[in-house]
Amino acid sequence: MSTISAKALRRSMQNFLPSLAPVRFVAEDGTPEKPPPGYRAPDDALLREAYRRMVLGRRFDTQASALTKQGRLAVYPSSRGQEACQIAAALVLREDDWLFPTYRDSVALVARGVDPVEVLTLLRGDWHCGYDPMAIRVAPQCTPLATQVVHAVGMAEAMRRKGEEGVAMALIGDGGTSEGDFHEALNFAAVFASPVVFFVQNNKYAISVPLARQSAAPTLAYKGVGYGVRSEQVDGNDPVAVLSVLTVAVEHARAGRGPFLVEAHTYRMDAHTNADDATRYRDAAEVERWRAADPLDRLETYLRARAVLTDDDIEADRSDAESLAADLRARMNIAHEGDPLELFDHVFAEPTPQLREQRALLAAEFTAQED
Amino acid sequence: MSTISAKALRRSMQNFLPSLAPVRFVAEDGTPEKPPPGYRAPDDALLREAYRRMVLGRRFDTQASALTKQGRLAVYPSSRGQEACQIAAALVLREDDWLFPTYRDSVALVARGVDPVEVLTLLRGDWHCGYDPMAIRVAPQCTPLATQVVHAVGMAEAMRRKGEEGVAMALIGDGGTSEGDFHEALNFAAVFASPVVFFVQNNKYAISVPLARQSAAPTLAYKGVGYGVRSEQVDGNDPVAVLSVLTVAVEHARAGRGPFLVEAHTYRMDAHTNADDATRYRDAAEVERWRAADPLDRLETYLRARAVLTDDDIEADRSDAESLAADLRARMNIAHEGDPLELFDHVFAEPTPQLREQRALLAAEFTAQED
Amino acid sequence: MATVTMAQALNTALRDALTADERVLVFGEDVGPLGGVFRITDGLTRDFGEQRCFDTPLAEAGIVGLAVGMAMGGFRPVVEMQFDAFAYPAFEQIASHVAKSRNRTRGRVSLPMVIRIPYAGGIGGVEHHCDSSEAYYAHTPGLKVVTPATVEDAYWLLRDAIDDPDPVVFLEPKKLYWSKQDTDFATRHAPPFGRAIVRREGSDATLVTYGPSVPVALEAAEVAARDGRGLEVVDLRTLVPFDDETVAASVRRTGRCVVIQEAQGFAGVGAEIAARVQERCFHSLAAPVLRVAGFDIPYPPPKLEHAHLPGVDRVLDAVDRLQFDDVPDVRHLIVGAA
Amino acid sequence: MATVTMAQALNTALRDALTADERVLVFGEDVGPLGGVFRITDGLTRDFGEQRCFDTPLAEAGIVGLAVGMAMGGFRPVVEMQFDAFAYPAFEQIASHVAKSRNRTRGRVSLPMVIRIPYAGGIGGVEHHCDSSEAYYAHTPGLKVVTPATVEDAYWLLRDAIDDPDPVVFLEPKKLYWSKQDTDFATRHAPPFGRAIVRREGSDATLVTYGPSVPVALEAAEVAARDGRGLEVVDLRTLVPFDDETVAASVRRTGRCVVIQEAQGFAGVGAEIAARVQERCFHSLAAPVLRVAGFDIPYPPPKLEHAHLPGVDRVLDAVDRLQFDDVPDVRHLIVGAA
Ligand SMILES: Cc1ncc(C[n+]2csc(CCOP(=O)(O)OP(=O)(O)O)c2C)c(N)n1
Ligand SMILES: Cc1ncc(C[n+]2csc(CCOP(=O)(O)OP(=O)(O)O)c2C)c(N)n1
Ligand SMILES: [Mg+2]
Ligand SMILES: [Mg+2]
Repeated sequence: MSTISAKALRRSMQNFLPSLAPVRFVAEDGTPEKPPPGYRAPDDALLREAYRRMVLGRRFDTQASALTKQGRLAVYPSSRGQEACQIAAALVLREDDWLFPTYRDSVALVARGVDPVEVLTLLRGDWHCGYDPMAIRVAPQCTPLATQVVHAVGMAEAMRRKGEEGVAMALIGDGGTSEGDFHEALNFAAVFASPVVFFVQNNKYAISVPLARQSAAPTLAYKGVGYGVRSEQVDGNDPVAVLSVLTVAVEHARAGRGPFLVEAHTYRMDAHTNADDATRYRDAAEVERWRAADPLDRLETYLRARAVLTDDDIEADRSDAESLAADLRARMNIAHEGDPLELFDHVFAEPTPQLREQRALLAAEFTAQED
Repeated sequence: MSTISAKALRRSMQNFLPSLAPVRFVAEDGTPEKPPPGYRAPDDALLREAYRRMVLGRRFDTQASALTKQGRLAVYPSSRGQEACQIAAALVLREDDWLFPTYRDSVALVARGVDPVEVLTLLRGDWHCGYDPMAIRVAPQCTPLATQVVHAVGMAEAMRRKGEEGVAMALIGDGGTSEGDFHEALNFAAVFASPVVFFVQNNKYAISVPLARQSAAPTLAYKGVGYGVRSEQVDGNDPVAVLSVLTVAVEHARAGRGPFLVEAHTYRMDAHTNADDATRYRDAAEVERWRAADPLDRLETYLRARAVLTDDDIEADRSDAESLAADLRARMNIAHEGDPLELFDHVFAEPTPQLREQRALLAAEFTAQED
Repeated sequence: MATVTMAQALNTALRDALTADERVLVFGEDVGPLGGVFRITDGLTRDFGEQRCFDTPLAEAGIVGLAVGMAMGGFRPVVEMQFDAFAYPAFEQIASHVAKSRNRTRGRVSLPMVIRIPYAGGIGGVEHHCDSSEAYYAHTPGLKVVTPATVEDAYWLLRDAIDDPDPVVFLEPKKLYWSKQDTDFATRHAPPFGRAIVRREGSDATLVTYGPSVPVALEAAEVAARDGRGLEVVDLRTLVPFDDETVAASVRRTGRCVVIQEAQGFAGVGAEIAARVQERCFHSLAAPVLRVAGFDIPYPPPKLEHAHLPGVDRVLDAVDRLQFDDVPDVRHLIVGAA
Repeated sequence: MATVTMAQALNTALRDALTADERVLVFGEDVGPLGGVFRITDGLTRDFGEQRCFDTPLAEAGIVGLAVGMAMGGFRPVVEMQFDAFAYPAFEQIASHVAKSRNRTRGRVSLPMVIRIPYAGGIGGVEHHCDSSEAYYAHTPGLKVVTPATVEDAYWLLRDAIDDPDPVVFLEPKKLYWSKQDTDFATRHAPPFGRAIVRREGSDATLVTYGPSVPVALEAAEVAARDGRGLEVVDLRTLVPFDDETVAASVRRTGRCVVIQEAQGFAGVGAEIAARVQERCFHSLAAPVLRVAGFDIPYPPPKLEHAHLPGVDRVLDAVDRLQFDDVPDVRHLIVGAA
């Protein structure tokens, strides 16, 4: 009856299934590998730029971690080790595309062009996200897991329905894929054929919980199949591969061919946040093994071998990175409290009478204290 | 790195993927078909029993629908056309297994042995499910979509952890698979290797919304793949096939090999409930087409051809069905109001002081009215 | 002027909003060809097309989350939750995003959207179909919460809600869907969004209520009037923002107050009203503010609704008790939510 | 006797419950090897094994739903929601199943389970990590709602909650995790579950509060005492069941009452308390019951917590205002939740 035919089913399955091995262009030692068909290497200029952003990104990340020790940030979730993913996510998007990041994606935001201080606004203890999401087309970094993924579908639908060409990219972690909202987002996007890319950074841990306790799927990329969403897996520490696969994904979505799910196999080198103690749940040896897969080293070797990157380039990038860090330190060292009375200003467009009363009350308290 | 090998991936995929066409033993015209390997036909005695239960089940269903017209039921969601699924779900379970049904699965409950009047207790306007779920191992029929599926996983885990051999079967509709709880249930079950069977009755509609608006997956059976859950699709109007596949699924779960997802392709012949008007969203022609796939007719032809079913048998089943209906009418015609004061009794094990006060207040009102 | 039901008024409001503002979109479960289980969206897909009114898969968190993204993208989504209890799966999206977006972006990402929820009881519904969930939303800062009690208010408050720059939880009293009024929507008589209204004047006591309980209060006032007692009835219309002025002015005048709500009493909106009234009008009060509310039990089944719902008798009973001393006697306590 | 933190007391309570009753199970996110983000489950997996304390995938509805099934299957699950706002995805499971199962099975399927939630603020947490969500649960019939304020109560109330035949939402005030008390758990001094306790006696006014605000109330009472004013402090301990007797007895004695809560004021538990107190003690009251609550705003960021949280000054201020007339003057209104 209305059941799909076996032939059609086999064909449609082939459309959804990811590669059997993660897509890879560059081996861990930096030597080239043959990628599967359908993927092109990004051009050298883009790779050069990616390298630069990765160097800046990593410096930003270590600086932010350092700032937590000085109490300048309330908390910081580092993405060290995930730079290939972070940078690629930003670089494959156009200005009119949208990014829906999580708390761990600060480096992607910096790469997208958000002022680093604004990126850290929430984490330094303000109640708002710092930047103007509408202006730069980056949603506020999202903490409630997987909730942002549905927003990305909504934004993709908004763009599609307005006849715009934009694509929305939703970032999510391996753990986040367990949440119901992830499922609802994939299903909606598939049914509406929304121009959205779901980019899973599988960094192997959700705080302390390892992937094996999070999912029994062969790989997370297989999560697309049950929705009819085209899926792919990629070596998340190979910047060339991540750029290549995400480019295909974004083009697929932009061409109106529906959503695309990408799983990047990567690793969270640091603890979950500065407040976490990763030795309680994982071996130092495991972390060491992943050090050999460092995405910066890998790209450096690869680009040097192709003579796209010189010692001078590297020197220049490092120096830019130091400037970024110095600037960040300087600007973050200015203590910032915020005006308590502003707390009432953005609850509604117009404060309710009750909020006006409460504001007046707080103002009166301050006046009394000053007296 | 910790990524699964391509070979292992291919192998593991084969474990999860459903058949390319729905498993079928009997064609629509009642003639036998060759099923895919791995599935055995149930023995004749079971098929004979299944036929009997289907006849009883259908009569129960039409009687319940009729009772709504007389105002004896608040609402009734009919499962006419889905008898193969309803009966098989009950018959493949042992006494110590658990069933987690939805509002549409009254016929499965009757087949499981729940007193028909108790099955209809909630629907006739009582606030409780009528039967004792613990005694008969059937959870209260569940209305909030997909929520029961997680409970089934919990029960399966409870049995597994107590070293019992029971299996939990969760029933769910095609629409319900879109809810986040469905996803969380499948994922939990896969990670814990829980002895649970997820049985999706894909009756093509969620109230008015057709399957195509619910999912873009090639078939709903593919939803298991992304969790590493073994999956199968079956012709849901072929009682022989449904019994066969569900038997495999239950055995798989009971053997400790983890959860199993079965999608049955079937059809909701009636409107969503008596209160719904299905002509607003579907053609009479479509319904007519499905009439040809009637599961009772199909099993009857099949069993007659095999000489397992005689005219006398059919006569006897019909007469039993009429008795069931008459008994139901008689017992449902006794008006039943319930004692309002009992409303306070089961909120907590011991009513709080506040509930005691409220109970006293209501009792006082009644006394005042009597005066 | 024509006789219009509340259901029709809501349908007309959606039509007029879809016509007036092309950013308005309607979506949810069964809102397309079926027209919604209560037919509030009847004909919208036919008349405005699939693009403006469409069905989604079944997933309430998904529906609200989708609306968040679409509102960020410039649309004004009006989503329907099929029933009160079926909005609970969306609670995280509502509490952590819908309510907070403006604030956590310092005003840059506002989310003008309306979440329509048929709510409360009185229609013989089975479990999960009769919850009065207003307190969950009213307690969440950043949400406006509205519930109309008349056909005209249904139309105008829904129009206001759709035009509002903030997210609005729009609670439609199911049992009033078929209530009727002679009206047209050419000229507005309804007071502004955010203002309560005195539906009936009286000088002996004030009944403060909203949504499904407004007709109950009016009927109680009618009965009381026959006994020579003048009850003033205040219909809140919007629970957030709350109109302290109208409520307090009335209670200061009458000196007595009974709050009526269908929802279970404990920590409900009625508790807030009682607390506010005594805070503001303590020295004008001749008696404690009493509440008539649903009991603190899960919503009862159809045949026992009558025992649970705050009805005219219970309201009049509470009024009768508005001037006692405070001996701890059970007759003394709030009716229904003691 | 040893010096014990509240975090240790909770850990000990879980250990003792796991030892005493083999049906008790602990699960949630990161509760295994990590010991929970607040280390409340520290060492449980090591000492009781994977079978008794284990990590789940990230899915709060899944965790609560799993607990429902396991409770039906004879276990007594104690689940942890990682933070207050991260329990919202489980809201449907909690409101539609956990709270209602006993009722909708006429007592046959009870769900003895505990949902532990670190809640409220005062620890400099970022957004979604500081919500005071007690009203959502307290308003839902069928849930017991508990929040300890002392180390001893943390231990005994958690033991009580685990032994309770009904589902209990157990709210742990984050900022008190590191509070200390000299105690051992060999003999019980804590009053029974369901009873409030007078933590300090006084005759001029009653402060009614719970959880994280109890120490604030006690400090305020200490300061007031220096000024010769005797404030009685009532710690509710369980919000549901609510101990009317203790509260009303105290207010009848003192004639004045201030209610303190961290949560945003509108339709919160404080509203319920204020409403109940004036219902029961109206003629004993010399002044309106005032509330000191959080503002009706999303929880503010770390550096501005101080402006939001009901502190000693605001409590004393409210006490100072306990005897005025009812001119509509802003100083008159409840502090923080006007
Ligand atoms: C709904 C919800 N539940 C729990 C949390 C607490 N939490 C914050 S991060 C995290 C782990 C997420 O892991 P993953 O998705 O793999 O992302 P990663 O942190 O590794 O980037 C958890 C449990 C949350 N933020 N939201
Ligand atoms: C969480 C939730 N949302 C909405 C509903 C209202 N509702 C009841 S049945 C139904 C359709 C379900 O369709 P499906 O899962 O296919 O099951 P069927 O009715 O076809 O058996 C809907 C939307 C509900 N019960 N629960
Ligand atoms: Mg991770
Ligand atoms: Mg269906």
